[in-house]
Formats: sequence, C-alpha cells, structure tokens
Amino acid sequence: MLPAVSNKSFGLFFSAGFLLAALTGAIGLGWLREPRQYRTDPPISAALEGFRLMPNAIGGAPPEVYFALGKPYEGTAYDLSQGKRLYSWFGCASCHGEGEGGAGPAFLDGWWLYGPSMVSIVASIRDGRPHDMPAFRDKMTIDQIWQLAGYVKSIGAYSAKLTAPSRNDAPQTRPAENRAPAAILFNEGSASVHPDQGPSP
Amino acid sequence: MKAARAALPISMLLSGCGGIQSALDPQGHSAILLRDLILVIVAICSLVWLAVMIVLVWALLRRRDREPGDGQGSDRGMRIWVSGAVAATVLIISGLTIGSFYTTRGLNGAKNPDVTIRVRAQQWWWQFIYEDTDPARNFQTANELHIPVGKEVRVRLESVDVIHSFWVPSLAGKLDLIPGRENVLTFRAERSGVYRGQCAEFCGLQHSHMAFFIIAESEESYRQWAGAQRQSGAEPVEAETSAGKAVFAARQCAACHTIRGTAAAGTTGPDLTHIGSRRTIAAGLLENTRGSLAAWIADPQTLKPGNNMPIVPLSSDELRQLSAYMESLK
Amino acid sequence: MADGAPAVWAVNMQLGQMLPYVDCRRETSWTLTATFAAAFLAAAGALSSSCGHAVTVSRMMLFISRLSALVGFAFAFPLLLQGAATLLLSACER
Amino acid sequence: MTIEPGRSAATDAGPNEAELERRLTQTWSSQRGFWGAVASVDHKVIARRYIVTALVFLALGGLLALAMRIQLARPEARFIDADRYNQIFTMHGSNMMFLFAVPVMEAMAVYLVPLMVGTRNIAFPRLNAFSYWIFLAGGLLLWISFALDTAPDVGWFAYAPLSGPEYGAGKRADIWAQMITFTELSALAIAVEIVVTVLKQRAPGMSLDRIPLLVWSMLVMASLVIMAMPAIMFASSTLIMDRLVGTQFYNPAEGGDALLWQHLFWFFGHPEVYIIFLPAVGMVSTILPTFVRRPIFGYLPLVMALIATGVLAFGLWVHHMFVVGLPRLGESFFTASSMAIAIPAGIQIFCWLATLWAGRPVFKVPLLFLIGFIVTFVIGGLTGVMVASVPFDSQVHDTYFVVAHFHYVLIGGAVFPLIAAIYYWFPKMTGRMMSERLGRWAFWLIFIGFHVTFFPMHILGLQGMPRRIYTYQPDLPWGTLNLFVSLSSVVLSLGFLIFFIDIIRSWSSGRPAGENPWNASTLEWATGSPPPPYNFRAIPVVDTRDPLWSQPDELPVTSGLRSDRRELLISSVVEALPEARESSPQDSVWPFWAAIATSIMLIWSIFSPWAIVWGSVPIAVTLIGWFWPKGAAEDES
Repeated sequence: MLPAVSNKSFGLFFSAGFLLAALTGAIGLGWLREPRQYRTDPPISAALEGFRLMPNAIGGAPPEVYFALGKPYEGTAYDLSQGKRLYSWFGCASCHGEGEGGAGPAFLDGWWLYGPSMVSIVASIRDGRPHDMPAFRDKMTIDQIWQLAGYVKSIGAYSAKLTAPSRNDAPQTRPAENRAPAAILFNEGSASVHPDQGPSP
Repeated sequence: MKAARAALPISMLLSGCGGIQSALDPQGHSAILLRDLILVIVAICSLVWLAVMIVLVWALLRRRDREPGDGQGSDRGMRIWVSGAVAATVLIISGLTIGSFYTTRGLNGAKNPDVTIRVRAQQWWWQFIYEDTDPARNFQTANELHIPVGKEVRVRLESVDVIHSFWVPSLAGKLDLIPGRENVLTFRAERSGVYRGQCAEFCGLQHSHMAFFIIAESEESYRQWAGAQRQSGAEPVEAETSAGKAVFAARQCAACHTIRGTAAAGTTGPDLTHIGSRRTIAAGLLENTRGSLAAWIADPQTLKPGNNMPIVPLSSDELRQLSAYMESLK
Repeated sequence: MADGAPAVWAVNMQLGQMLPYVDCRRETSWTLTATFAAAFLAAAGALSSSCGHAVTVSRMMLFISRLSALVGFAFAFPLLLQGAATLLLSACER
Repeated sequence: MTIEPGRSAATDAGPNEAELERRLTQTWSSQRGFWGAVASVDHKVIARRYIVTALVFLALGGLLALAMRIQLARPEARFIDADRYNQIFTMHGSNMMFLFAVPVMEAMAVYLVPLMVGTRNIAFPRLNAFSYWIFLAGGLLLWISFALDTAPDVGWFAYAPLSGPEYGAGKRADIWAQMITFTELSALAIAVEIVVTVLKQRAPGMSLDRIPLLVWSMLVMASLVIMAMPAIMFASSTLIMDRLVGTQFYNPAEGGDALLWQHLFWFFGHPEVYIIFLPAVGMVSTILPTFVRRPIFGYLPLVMALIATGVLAFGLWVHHMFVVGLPRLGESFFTASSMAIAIPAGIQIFCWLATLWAGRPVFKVPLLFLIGFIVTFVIGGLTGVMVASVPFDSQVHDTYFVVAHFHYVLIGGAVFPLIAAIYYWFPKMTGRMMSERLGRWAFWLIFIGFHVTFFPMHILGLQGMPRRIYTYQPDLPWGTLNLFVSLSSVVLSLGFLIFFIDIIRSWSSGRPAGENPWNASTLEWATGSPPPPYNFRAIPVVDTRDPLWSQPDELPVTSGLRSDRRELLISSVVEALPEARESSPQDSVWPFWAAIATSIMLIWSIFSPWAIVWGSVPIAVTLIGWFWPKGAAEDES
C-alpha cells in the first residue's frame, strides 16, 4: 500500500518542480519580451533626430540612441502597429496605396528606390524626396516618423518579423505584413512609377 | 500624481451636483423610469432575502425536542411548505418579468426626434457631429454635447475602431457602439444641468479616461450655442494669440486637428474650432483652463499615457502662445 | 414525453433571435405563434409525463417520468414568459 | 453477489484479506521516484495534483486582486500604470475562471466521483494524466507571459476587434487565446472521463435514483463542458487565425462580424458559470446531510433542478449582450429564461432549508461555510434576477454592480462550498483532520471580509462606476467607498491566508482521521483515509441512497475481479446491473510526453501556421507510444 508519507513528499516535490519549471520557462522565453514605450523622453526624441546620411542621401547611420534602445521601431509590435495607424492617419495611402503604389512608388515589391535602411526611410519621410514626396517634418514628431518608417519597412520586408502586424479590420487588398509580401512579389520586379528616377535625390 | 493635482480643479466645476453620473439621481425621462424599476425590484428582492434569512435562522436555532424525523409526517409538511415557496417564487418571478417588459415598452423613444447627433467613438475620445438638413450647417465638437431640455434627442452611435459604450446614467441606459453597425438611442433630459457620461465597454489602454459631458440647457441658449459653434474659429486679436496661431500652423498640430477658418484641417484628433468654449479637455480628464491646456500640450503622455497625441517639442514661449490661442477659441 | 421540452425551448430561443427581424419587416407575428406553440408542446409533454405515473410500474420508470414531468414544467414556464414578451413588445424595438 | 471470475488466475474471491490487499497494492500502485510519479494514472494522485495547482493559482489570482484594490483605493493613483492594470485584470479574470474555478471543480470530480460510485479508477486514466499536464502547461504559459510583460490585456472576454489583429499588437491576445485552448482541452478530457465513469462504472445497485447528488452534479457539469467548451475553442482558434493567417471571421469589412465573437464567447461563457456552480450545488447537497444527521430532503427535485439549470444555462448567453443593440423582443426571450432559472435555484435553496429544518445541525466548520453559502448565494441569485431584466441591465451592465453580482455568485456560490468541501474531504484525501479552531477564524474572516468587500460594489455600480477602469477622477463620488472596499479586501485575504496556512499545517501535522470521521453516508467513506491505490478491497453493492447509514456495520460486496491485473466493473446505465469486467490501463509516461508535444505545437502555432504541420509529427509519435499494445490480450469473459 502506498503510504501517506510518499504522497506528501510527492506534493512537496511537485510544488518545487512547479516553481522550477516556471522559472526556467520564464528565462527561456525571455527573448519574447516586448517592452512598450508609450512616452519617449524628449531628450531621446531629440537624439533620434541626429541620424547621419551620406551625401547621396541613401546610406547612413542611425543615432547611437537607436541601438541603445534595442532598435525598437523595427521589432516592437506596439510601435509597428502605431506606425500602421500613422500610415492611414497621415494619408500615405493617397499616393502609395496600401503599399502597392500609385502616384508614389510601391513598397510591397521589396524594391527600394532609396534602399531599405531605416535611416533612408526616415529621411524620405522627414525631408521628402523628388517627384512630389512631401516632407513630413512639420506634420509628425520624430518618434512618429520612426514608427512609420518601421512599419513601411515591414510592408516591403522579404522575411517577416514575428512582431509584424497582420490584416486590418478593412477590406483586404494585399498580403498582410506578417506574410512577408515582398517574398511573394519581389520577383515580379519593381513597380516603379518614375522610371527616370535615379538613385541620387 | 501630476494628473491628480491637475485634475483637482474639476471638482469645482462639478460641485453642487453630487450624483452627476449616477443611475440613482435620474434627470432624464428614461433614467427616471429605470430608477423606479430598480427601486421596485431591489425592494422586492430584499424582502425575499429577508424571508429566506428568517427561515434559515429559524431552521438552525429552533428547539428540537423530538427525534429528527425520518417520519413521513414531517416530510409531508415540508413538502407542502417547499411547494408553496416554489409557487411564490413563480409568482414573484413572473411579476418581475412582466414589469420589466412594461418598462422596456415605456422606454420607447419618439419617432421624430428634435435633434439628431452622430456619435463617432474612438480610442479614447468622443466625436459628436451635429447634422443638419443642409450639410453646410453641420458642425462637430468633441467630448461635449449640448442638448435642449425637454426635447427628444437621438444619437446615432458608430465606432471608428473598437467597441465602446455610450452611457450617461443620469439620462438613459447604455448602448454599445460597434464597428460595422449603427445603434440608435433616444433620450430626453427633463431638467437642465451638466451630466457626465463615460465609455462603459472596455476599449483598451485609456478606457478609464474616456468621459464626456452632456449640457442640457434651455432651447434658446442651445440655439445660441449651436449658432456660435457653426462659426469659424475666432480670429486672434492679441499679439500672443496670433503668435499662437502661427505656432499651431507651423508645428505638427495642424496635421491632426481642424480649426475651421484656418488651413488646419487634420481629422485624426478632435476638432478644435471652439475648444475654448468647452468645459474640459482630453475627454473629461482636465478642466479647461489655460494652465491645463499648457500642461496637456506639453506632455499629454504623462497625463494620459498611451493616447494618440504625441509630445510635440515646443519652447516655453511657443507653449504659452499656443495655450493662449487655444483658450481664445471660444 | 417532456424530454422534448428542453429541445422545444432551445429551438424557440434560436427563433427568438431570427424571427423578430422578419416580423418587423413584413409585419407578421411569427414570433408569437412559434412561442405559444412551443409553450403548449412543453406543457403538454410535462402533463403526459406526470399522467404516466399511473401506468408505469418499475421504480426506475417512475423516477424518470417524474423527473421528465418536473423538467417539462421548468421549461414551460420560461416559454410562457416569452409568450408574454411577444404580446407586450413590438418586433421592431431595438 | 459474485461476478463470473476469470478462467484461471487470482480473483478477489479467493485469498484472505491481508493477502488480497497485498496483491491489489502491487497491481494498482505506482512506482516510486520521479518517473513513477510522472507516469502515475491513479485518479487520486492526479486529482490531488490538480487541486494543489489550482489552489496555487487561486492564491496568485488573489494577489492580483489585491494589487488592483491598492490601485483603486485612491483616485488617480499611480501604483500600477494603465498598461499593467489592464494586464492584471485580464490575468485575474482568466486565471480565476480557467486556471482555478473550472479545474478545481473538475479535480474534485476526478478525486471523488470514482470513490463515490465505488470503482477502482476513473475511465480513461491516461487521458486524465494527459489532461493535467496540458492544464499545467496552459497555466505556465499565462503566468510566464505575465512575468515577461506580454500578458493579455484585452480582458478575460477578449472582445474582437480589440483583441483582433489591428488593435491587439504583439502576441498578448494570442497567448490568451492559446491558453484557452490548453485549459479547454484539459477540461474536455476530464468531462469525457466523468461522463463515462458515472454512466458505466457505478457500483452494482447504484441505479439512477441512488446516485449521490455530488455525482449527479458532476455528470451535469461534465455534459455542460462537452457542449459549451467547443464554442470557445472554436472562437479562440478563429481569433488566432484572424490574427495570424488573415482570416476574416470578426472583420465586418469583409463580411465577418464583431458580434459573432460575443455570441460564441457567451455561448460558452454563461454555461461556464454553471460549470463552476453546479458542482458546488452537489457539494452542498452531499455535505449538508452529514452535518444535520438526516438524508437530504427532495432528492428528485434537486436532480431536476440540476438538469434544468444545466439546460437553461445554454439559453442565457444574450443577457451578457443586452446593450449591443439586438431587437428588444429577442432579448426579452433571454430575460424570460434568465428569470426562469430562479425557479430551480429556488427549489435547491428550499430543499436545503427544509433539510436543515428537519435535521439536527452540528456546527462544524464545513456547515459554517454552507450557512455562509446560503446567506451569500441568495443575494447573488437575487442580483442575478435583477440583471436579467433588460432595462435594469442597461443601467448596471459593465459597472461595479455586475462585479459585485458575479463575485457573490462565484465566491459565495462556489468558493464557499469549495472550502467547505476541502474541510470535509481533506481527511479523506490526506488522512488528517484540518483544524477546527483555525477553520472558524478563517470562516468568520472570509465571510465578513467578503461581504464588506463586495457589498459596497453594488452601490458603486449604481453610482455609475464602470468596470475595468484603472483609475477614476477625484471629483467623482466613489473615493470613500473604494477606499473602504480596498481596506476590507485585506480582511478577506487574511481569511484566505489562514485557510492556506491551515491546509499546509494540517497536511503535515493534523490529527489523524479514521475511515469515516464525520460519520457520513456515501461510499468514499467506506475505505481507508487516504484511500489505497485500488480504492476498495472489494467493489461494494448499493441498495439505498445512503449506504453507510443503512448498512453501518458491513457493506455487501461483490467479488470476481482479478487482483493480479487492473480490472474494473462495468455496469448498466440505468439500473447499474453488472455487465462486464474491463481492464484498466497501466501507468505510462507517454501522456506526459504527448502533453509536452501538444504544448510545443500549440505555443509554436502562435508564431507560425506551419506549427500545425510540423508540430503534429511529435504528437503522432507520442500517441503511437501511448496506444502501443503490449502484454497479454484482453480477457474477454
């Protein structure tokens, strides 16, 4: 007969195991952490302005603070989803459609006129580009521009991030960002609307 | 802490009306009917509870002289009592149900309302659009609704994003705003006053700070107010306010907010054409003073974390001018 | 037997979600008809179960038929209340 | 009564008692050590594990509640920020419903039902082991996500579209939805076991009208689980699909419907309340007679009430949706049904009162909690009648009135009986008594603490305080009452603290209990405390509702089951006449591995739909291991 003592030791053993499993699980899943930054401190915002561009205004380097924060605007689901809302609030769709392009170039195809780097996309939004891309410097704050840039980059991502948003609560016009649309559409070639547009601004 | 201190002045605004958001202090036709129903049901249910408690205490403490009965006699007696109690329950429940149906009938609004307002709820504020037969006379406001006393008011409820719920307990019961659907609620304020309402369906981060005010006033002052609201934003007269207007146009503000009569035509945030005339800002969070306007513009993310207004970097002069301009938009 | 009462009630709950739209649009009264029919069925089932006592002999059958009768009445009651609702409320009210 | 024995080998008819016990122990007990414990399929071992884990979740959920009360004690407090608060109230609700209330009730069923119907193990014991590991994995998933700041923040009801792809950024809502799948999977598994155990494994003679009321209630509860849980599993899976692969179930722009979620959720969510409450009804109806020294009054109406409540539970879901703008006529149907459920509830209360009236109450701790239950639950039931009315509900829906109402029903209606049940069956489960003195302290602190905490919430709700707000403004007239409620909640938690201390203390050093310390009447008291691995030396035969009262000296028993292998007695559904002998599975570690494989697939599928494809391979492997035939062929007699 299994005596009561053995049952009891099993109970204790079990609670210890329970705690241990929880602990190891927490550590093991630590990489999933998604801190949400609702309020960017003004000094950090100011520092985010300080990215540097090469003379061709394509390549460049983000500010140090961007790395210190852990590159949040590309990988944090919250920032990506805010970027998605900014995309519709600031009327990006009027020229770029839902990413398929229009008066402005497409993002979905993964062909980037000014390269896929964050700095270049941020510069495009902040300062504008030739052929009627307006500057949003006076319309958005710099944090918003970074959020939007992160989202725009995810529209044309060749491999989707785990944190990429999926469909909107709206009519579906294209594959969602978490399906890596560029991987589907890249080979169809660039849908550039200004064939004369060279790399230099 | 900051918010607590900043919010304190509202108490002055609200003082004198303790039950400003209370189902027990009804000031509207529907809410009065509902209060009566609530009181009747609560009274009946309290009596039922008391009866059960008396029986319970009696059953526990009664003197037991004889052996407890497996005897058929006591069982038969109990069967009669239990059946009687069940019959009483059936009667009470039927009464309450039918009474509830009658109240539902009474809540029916009039077919032809005097005022119709479109409500578009969004995370985390209320957009109120006063519609006229002539679209040129449409105007909109945010987080503050003026209605004429004694008139049937119909609100057409839509949601821009997630599910919200329109609830002004002093005037009527609540009704949800659901994306993809339109709900209609009709109510009538019986007395003039300021009534607070609040989103009652969990709608995300700042669900707690999504309040609005309904100001019920005489027909005449309502007409005056509506006429004033149809005007474009006031032209600044002082140097400070015109500097504020320039700041508004030059900085990020105009991308999200509209001030009719200026170039600012953003639609993401509330219409600010007459923000100076509103009692509160930020969906009932702060009383509308120049100080709280400045506090809000300077750091909306500390006062209401996660809302969609960004921190716009401004110098202290710009901040002062901008808040003066906002205050002047009566 | 009254075992059908819950089923009748369940069907009527579903109809109550669909028929008011039809009734409002076409000015019919299907909700009312369906509800009273359901209430009648449930009550009749319950009565037949309770009358069944006389003929059933085995202890288990007696237990089951009594149980069915009580359950049948328990479902006839909400059906009657629903009938009252169809009389008192119009199908168009939202 | 004897059953035709197997052809040759050892049966329980032959040898003397000591020899028989030795053989049965050898056959039924699990191996010692870690793997022995993991592989065990003994329903008592698994149920105890389940109960302990669920109580741990209760304590954790209670801590969350305290954190919320600290935040709400003052207006515009900054103890917890909005984001964390939303996670906390979501965690509190989900944890209490899915990780505490339902599992603990099912665990009580897993422990008690086989003993009360007089069988040796539950049906499908390996599924039972699997179910526990899945439940544990789901609980860990939720709590680890909380530790990592990725806990769901959409409420325990997770209304679309707030939980949908556009407004629920990150994996928070996915974690909630997948936690649902875990816990419902484990709940469904147990429900199936209970239905089969009750219908096919009852002791000879335990016909339908002699089944203990607890077993009846568990049978109804299990049927409810089987019918309600698929709705929520469908809902949570479609939500994940909407979020991950872009289906459109809840997207009105593409022909989906945001209200579909609410219909599906509440079609599960309302029966859920009765899944928690009906076992409590069974506990009350079983414990009460013991402490008033007479059989329950009104067995038949109580069974009817259980069944009627169970069925009516499926016609109440729209009363959670009275303010979404459905036709008033359709809504009033749900008013009628919700009001009508007061009739079976009333019948239960009246029958218990009659039992109390006719008996001689012995005021031990379990009876105290039952009295507390009646006082509290009647209030919860009556406020339930109130919110069943459409117009009444339009004022109190989503306010603190409803918070008060369902805490009266869930704590008053289910947790009080559960505590009574733990005091009552603790001696059976551990062989030791809990402290009468600490128990009285716990009762008075919990009872008074509960009422002073939750009663004022009714008033707060009528004063217009909505639910799920992380703070309120100082000028609203709710500050004083909220502070009072927060202070009262300390009293309540003190009571629970004493209760937990009593459990831990009594487990190691409580007074030893005999076989039947309360002089109760049902079969579980006819064997040792704690029961041996084989439950009963010989399967008892039942010819009344209260077998230990009518046959106080010696229960009649059957014989004929083999003692050298695990065998159960199968009986007929209605009359419980013996039909066959059935072998019962051996211990196995495969359910554990299957649960791990399933967990990997379910968690992976939050991130990639391919998880369903590749994750099913290890599951298939573990299932093959699980079902691999071994050893002797079935004894077909």
